[in-house]
Amino acid sequence: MRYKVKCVCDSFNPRKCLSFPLFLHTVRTAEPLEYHRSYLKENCRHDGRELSEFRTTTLNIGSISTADGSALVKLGNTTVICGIKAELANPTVEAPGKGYIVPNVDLPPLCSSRFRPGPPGEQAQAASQFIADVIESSEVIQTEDLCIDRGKLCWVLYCDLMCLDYDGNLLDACIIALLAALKNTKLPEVTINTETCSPEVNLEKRRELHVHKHPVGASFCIFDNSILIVDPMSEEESLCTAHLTVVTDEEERLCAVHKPGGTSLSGEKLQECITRAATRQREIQKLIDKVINSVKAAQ
Amino acid sequence: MEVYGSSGVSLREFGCEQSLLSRPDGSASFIQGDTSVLAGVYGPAEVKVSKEIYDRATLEVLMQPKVGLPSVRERSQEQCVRETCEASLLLSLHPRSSLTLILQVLHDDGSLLSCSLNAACMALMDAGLPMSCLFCGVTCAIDTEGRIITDPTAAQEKESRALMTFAIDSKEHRVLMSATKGSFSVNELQQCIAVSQSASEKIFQFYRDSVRRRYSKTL
Amino acid sequence: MKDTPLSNCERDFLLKAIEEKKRLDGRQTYDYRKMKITFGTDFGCCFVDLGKTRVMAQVSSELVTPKESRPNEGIMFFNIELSPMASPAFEQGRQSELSVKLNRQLERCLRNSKCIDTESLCVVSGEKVWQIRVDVHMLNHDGNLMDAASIAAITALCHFRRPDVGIQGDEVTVFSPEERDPIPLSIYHMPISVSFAFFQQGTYLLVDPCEREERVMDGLLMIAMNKHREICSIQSSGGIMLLKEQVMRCSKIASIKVSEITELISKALENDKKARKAGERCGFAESMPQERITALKMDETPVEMTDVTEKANDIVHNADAPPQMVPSPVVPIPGVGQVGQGVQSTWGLEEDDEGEEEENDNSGEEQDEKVTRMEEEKLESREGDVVEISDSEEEEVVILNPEKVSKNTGYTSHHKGAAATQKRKRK
Amino acid sequence: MPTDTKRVRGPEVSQSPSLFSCKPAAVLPPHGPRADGRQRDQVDVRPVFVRCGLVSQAKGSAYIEAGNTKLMSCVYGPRETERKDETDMKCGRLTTDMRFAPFSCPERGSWIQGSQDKDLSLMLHESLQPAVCLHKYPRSQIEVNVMVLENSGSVLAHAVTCASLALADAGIEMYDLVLGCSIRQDGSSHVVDPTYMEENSCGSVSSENQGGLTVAFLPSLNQISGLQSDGEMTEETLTAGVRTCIEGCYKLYPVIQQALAKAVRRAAAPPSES
Amino acid sequence: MGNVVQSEARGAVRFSSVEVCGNMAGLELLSDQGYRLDGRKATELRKVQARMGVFAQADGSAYLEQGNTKALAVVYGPHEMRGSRSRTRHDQAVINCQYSMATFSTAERKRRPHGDRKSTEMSLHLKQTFEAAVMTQLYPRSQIDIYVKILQSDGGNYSVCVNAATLAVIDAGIPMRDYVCACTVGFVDETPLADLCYAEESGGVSSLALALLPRGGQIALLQMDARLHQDHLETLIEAAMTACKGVSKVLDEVVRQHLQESSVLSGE
Repeated sequence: MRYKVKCVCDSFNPRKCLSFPLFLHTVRTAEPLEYHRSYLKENCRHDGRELSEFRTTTLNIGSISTADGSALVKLGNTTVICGIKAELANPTVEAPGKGYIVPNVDLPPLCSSRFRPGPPGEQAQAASQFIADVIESSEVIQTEDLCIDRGKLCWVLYCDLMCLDYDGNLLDACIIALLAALKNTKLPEVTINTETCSPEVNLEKRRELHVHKHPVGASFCIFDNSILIVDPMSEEESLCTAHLTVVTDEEERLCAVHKPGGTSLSGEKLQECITRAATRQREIQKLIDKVINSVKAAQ
Repeated sequence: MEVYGSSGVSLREFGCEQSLLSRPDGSASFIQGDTSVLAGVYGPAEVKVSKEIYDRATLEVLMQPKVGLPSVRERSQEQCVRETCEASLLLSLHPRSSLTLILQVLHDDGSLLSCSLNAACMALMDAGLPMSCLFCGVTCAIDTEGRIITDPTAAQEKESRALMTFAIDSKEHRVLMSATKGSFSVNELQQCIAVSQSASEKIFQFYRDSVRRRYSKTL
Repeated sequence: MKDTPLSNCERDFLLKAIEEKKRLDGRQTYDYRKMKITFGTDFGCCFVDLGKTRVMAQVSSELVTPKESRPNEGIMFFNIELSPMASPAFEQGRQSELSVKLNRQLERCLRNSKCIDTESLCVVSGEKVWQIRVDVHMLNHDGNLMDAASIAAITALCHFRRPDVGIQGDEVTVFSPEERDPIPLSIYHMPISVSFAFFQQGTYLLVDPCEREERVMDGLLMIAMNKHREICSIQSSGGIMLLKEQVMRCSKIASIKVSEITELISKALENDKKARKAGERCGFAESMPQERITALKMDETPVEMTDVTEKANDIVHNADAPPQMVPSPVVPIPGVGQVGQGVQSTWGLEEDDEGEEEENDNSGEEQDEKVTRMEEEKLESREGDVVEISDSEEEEVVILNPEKVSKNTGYTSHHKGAAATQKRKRK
Repeated sequence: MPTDTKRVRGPEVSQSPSLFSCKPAAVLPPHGPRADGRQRDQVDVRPVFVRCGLVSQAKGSAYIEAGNTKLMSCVYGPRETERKDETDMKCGRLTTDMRFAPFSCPERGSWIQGSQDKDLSLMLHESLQPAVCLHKYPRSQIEVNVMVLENSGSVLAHAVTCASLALADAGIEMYDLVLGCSIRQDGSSHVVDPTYMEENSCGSVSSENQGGLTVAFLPSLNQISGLQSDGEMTEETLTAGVRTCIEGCYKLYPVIQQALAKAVRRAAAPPSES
Repeated sequence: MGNVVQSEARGAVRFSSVEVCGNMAGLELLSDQGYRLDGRKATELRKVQARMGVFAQADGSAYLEQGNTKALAVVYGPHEMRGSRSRTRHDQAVINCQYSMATFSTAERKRRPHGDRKSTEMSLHLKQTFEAAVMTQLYPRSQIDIYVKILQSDGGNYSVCVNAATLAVIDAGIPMRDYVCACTVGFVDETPLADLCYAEESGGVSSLALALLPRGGQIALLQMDARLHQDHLETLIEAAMTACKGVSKVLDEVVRQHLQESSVLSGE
């Protein structure tokens, strides 16, 4: 760390500065872009990470006992909690053999000063839609599995994702939280009473949800139209010129390549991102499996 | 995967009419087969204090579905179109002002997002806003047999295994925006990008032709 | 965005012109602007151009449960959307006075006059009826939105075909257009709204005001009528005071205008029907004017595919292969795992709610559990590259167990002990 | 047709599976030890885990966990007031927002804030306001957000504690910390710091003295800043209840102090690296 | 206590019967003898009872009953502009109206007392009516608030609101060009019916609401629903104007009586 700070000093000529910490702070608030650039020039980032390095990812599952499945994910400072509640509903006429998955991402004013109270803003809405798309594209859960009685009764999985601390890279954290929470979800047993035609639920007897695929995302930022960095923090996100999120599953199939505009990217650069995303997928799947198994072992 | 049906890899007939509305500063309707989107642009104009950005113009994109109110899906498409436009527009030339782009879906018969992008670009051109490059949208579908279909219709979209929409810039033909649905392999992705790049040539040629036609009498 | 304000001299000029019985576009007092009715590809999609004012209406249908008070009637829903495209003054998603006024007037004009047979929309009484939804989008606002909207809405309703349904037992099947021909709605009559603008406290009157004229008018009178000379709704608005004679005169003008417009609509509908029957292509591609200099069309074009595969393969092969080794995650206690290294997060590893896991499992081996957990901790601290050692977790965690504070001080500052302690107590 | 267009929509209606449960819900016994092993009629609060400064983006934050009740609070500000027209020149403004995560209760809640949330926000505001030196922050506003991650009873009491801790962590000048404690009176006996089950079940048959009481207390000033009670209680019971709550707050006090001291020590410590 | 319960019960019964009447098809609204459902003649108004100055803290207030429809109107102002100053008019006062219905005013409990399309429209119409009647040019750059609440609804809500608000505006001492009187009229069997009640309104009668400045015969607002042949329009408007003039007499009496009472009280 000390060495990296030195690099910055050289480019800024610190001798003219009175006090070193004050100098750094001023540069960061007055010229945030220059501040970041000076680090990127040295192939590192202001928090000491490499360009293609993720922050520490911590996963905690089953922490909310009122939810049917839950997970808390920390990606550096970014914290996302996912709670899954299952409810019963009638399937639609168009898809009588399918259940529902309803994911929603919320960015409450609690998680950062940039979000205001009230209905979800554009970022939260876009994130909700992205998560919904990932669920559909990756087939992480097949909605057929949620059917209880064809045309009559099915499960609705309300996947409520809430950000508790916003420090960039919301989408990656959301996908991990969702996946871990789904793997943690246990649905109660339902039988249809043949006489009254009404469902009976045995809350004690629960079975696990079948998770078909393990999609994991990796988000990138493009700085100055050329430099790719992985897992951006919120400061980096607001300064960069483009965002990219690649979601892959365990078979190295792509479930989403989401780039909502920004500066252009060549196919070659995109390939680099996909490679990094594949590595990340293995890393996270291993983490989730290990944590899930640790809970099972403890029981 | 190497075999392509001749019918799949083509763009449906497409067309565009500019300046068709009197109120907006720029307007265009873009038609791809039966899919049609109307776009209107207002600005640069006064901006709300809460949305003001000190060093560039604020761009707002609104997408109006044909039936019902805009939902989360429209919001995510708005985001895609907005950030694509932001990348190509020279917004820093109009600091502290607002640009509004409204997209009205007139008919959806597949490839809606790419049609919206094309309509947006034509409307921005009609409004005479300074841009660093043009952009166009191309949608590719991969059917169950792994064949690539460009500019799919709604029926083809429904039967496809994966759907990708790319925005390509006119300068370097690189990917400005990417939105995908369904799962696909890396190779398929790269192929679709390459196809979109070559299809974008046709659309850019069309842009050039229509501008040439439009100003043929003034030149 | 605000609308451009109207300057005083512009206002005076307009009023002066009206006094002299002149209009900006050369029309006479009672003239309508040029009206054009076109249809989209879908059934129930209609565009109306009234001069430069442009409006689109789209009708859609959905099966819903009926209202309890009217179990065997279908539901009509109207929504006029003042899209910001039509005018910079319109804001999205806001219920402005204008939008309430237009929406209510359209509802009154089409729903209260019972122009559609809602009982024929019933599928299963009390359970399933058709809900007909009419969305009217304003695309360009150049005055007289109400008339354009009412014409577009009623034409779209006439043009619309709903899917056929079959009832077998208690199962309802909706047939696609390929299986069975869709059915038109049964429409009793066609109410059409005609607007009159009043100027100078009602002294002057204009039919079909354009946007400029609307800005300087004192008030508006909207009369909706059908061709049988039945008045379907009257609404005055703006703070004007009318005399009875003026109302009567307007109603007479309206009846003439309505019969003209009705004829135009019927002709447009007939033309469209003929074109569809003949199998001609209809829709936007056809409606685009070819002769205009601003329009251009291109035929279906193939896309070059020659080197696509090679290009893609090149990119994929030239990319670096991903490393096969991934770092192994650390699981300090059941239910919590960590991977990667990097900056210190403000949420330390230990702070939160791992207590639950332990409470959920009632294995009853608290003693052993505690021992294992302690071991794991030791393990953790040996793996120096993963754990942040800078902060000792013991220091960070505070626990209160009021019962045990005095007796069992050994635990008090250790969170992880809490659950175990508690459970022991329970036992 | 008012529909929520800003969220992914599910089916129009769905029901919680617990409505169809084949076994009736367990009824808590009105006598004997409580379900979690605590003592009845004694100031037996749940073990509390507290920590400050978790949220990197907030000026001050706190997390509290009492049994299964989990709450988080963040403080932003002081910053310029948004609503200029109501600006008080001399005094700052405190805004509170308390929300329940949709998965926090046994029945799934809606994203849209209900009247309960607004009610609790207001009570939280009233409990905190007397403790904050608002005159030190003229023309500015301080925002307190509380998120209930899991509701297992006594939410308001813990929200008060958590929010005051977050305010302290944010360095907002206060006269004193505010601590919250609640009891549930059930006939002649009462339970301190009730769980969700205890809050929502009615054990004894008699309708007299049934109610809940939450007290917000400034421990070093020995003053009560907020008191909220519902149900029907006699005067003596209520006074006794308030006394019990105060006692409960004092039990909490050292823990909160300790947590705060730790946070301050960490913040004040010289940076280890530079 | 028992008494209260009883009267409530009676109220409920009455409401439900009204509901039934409304839904009955082909109900005879006008008997052969020329009597209506509630025994009135075709041109007869319902009984109007009114009181002015019912609230002490408001600048003007009035309570008005027209048959079973009961409304309360309160006026504040003219005062300085509140809220957004951009609406200020430099040459006249701005009138701000809010119409609401008590949740208990209808047979089915009302969920939203105000804010839906219908009540927003009603507020707009009230605003428009009073903009025409109040001499707003006397109070430039100021605002007049008129709040009207329907306590019990039995047809003719708009008319009752206008009449109540007129009294409240007069009570506030704000100059008007004339009384604004409103009345709802219907058309059955070639006969115009004055002052419709709920059963008649919902029974499929084409109804017309009209607000009149009686002295000059000027129409401040005209609104009509349902189908009516053009030839009958004149008769109907004529009937409405007559009815409005009838209302204006009642209102005039109320105002005079109120003045007398208050002058007695103040000892003049």
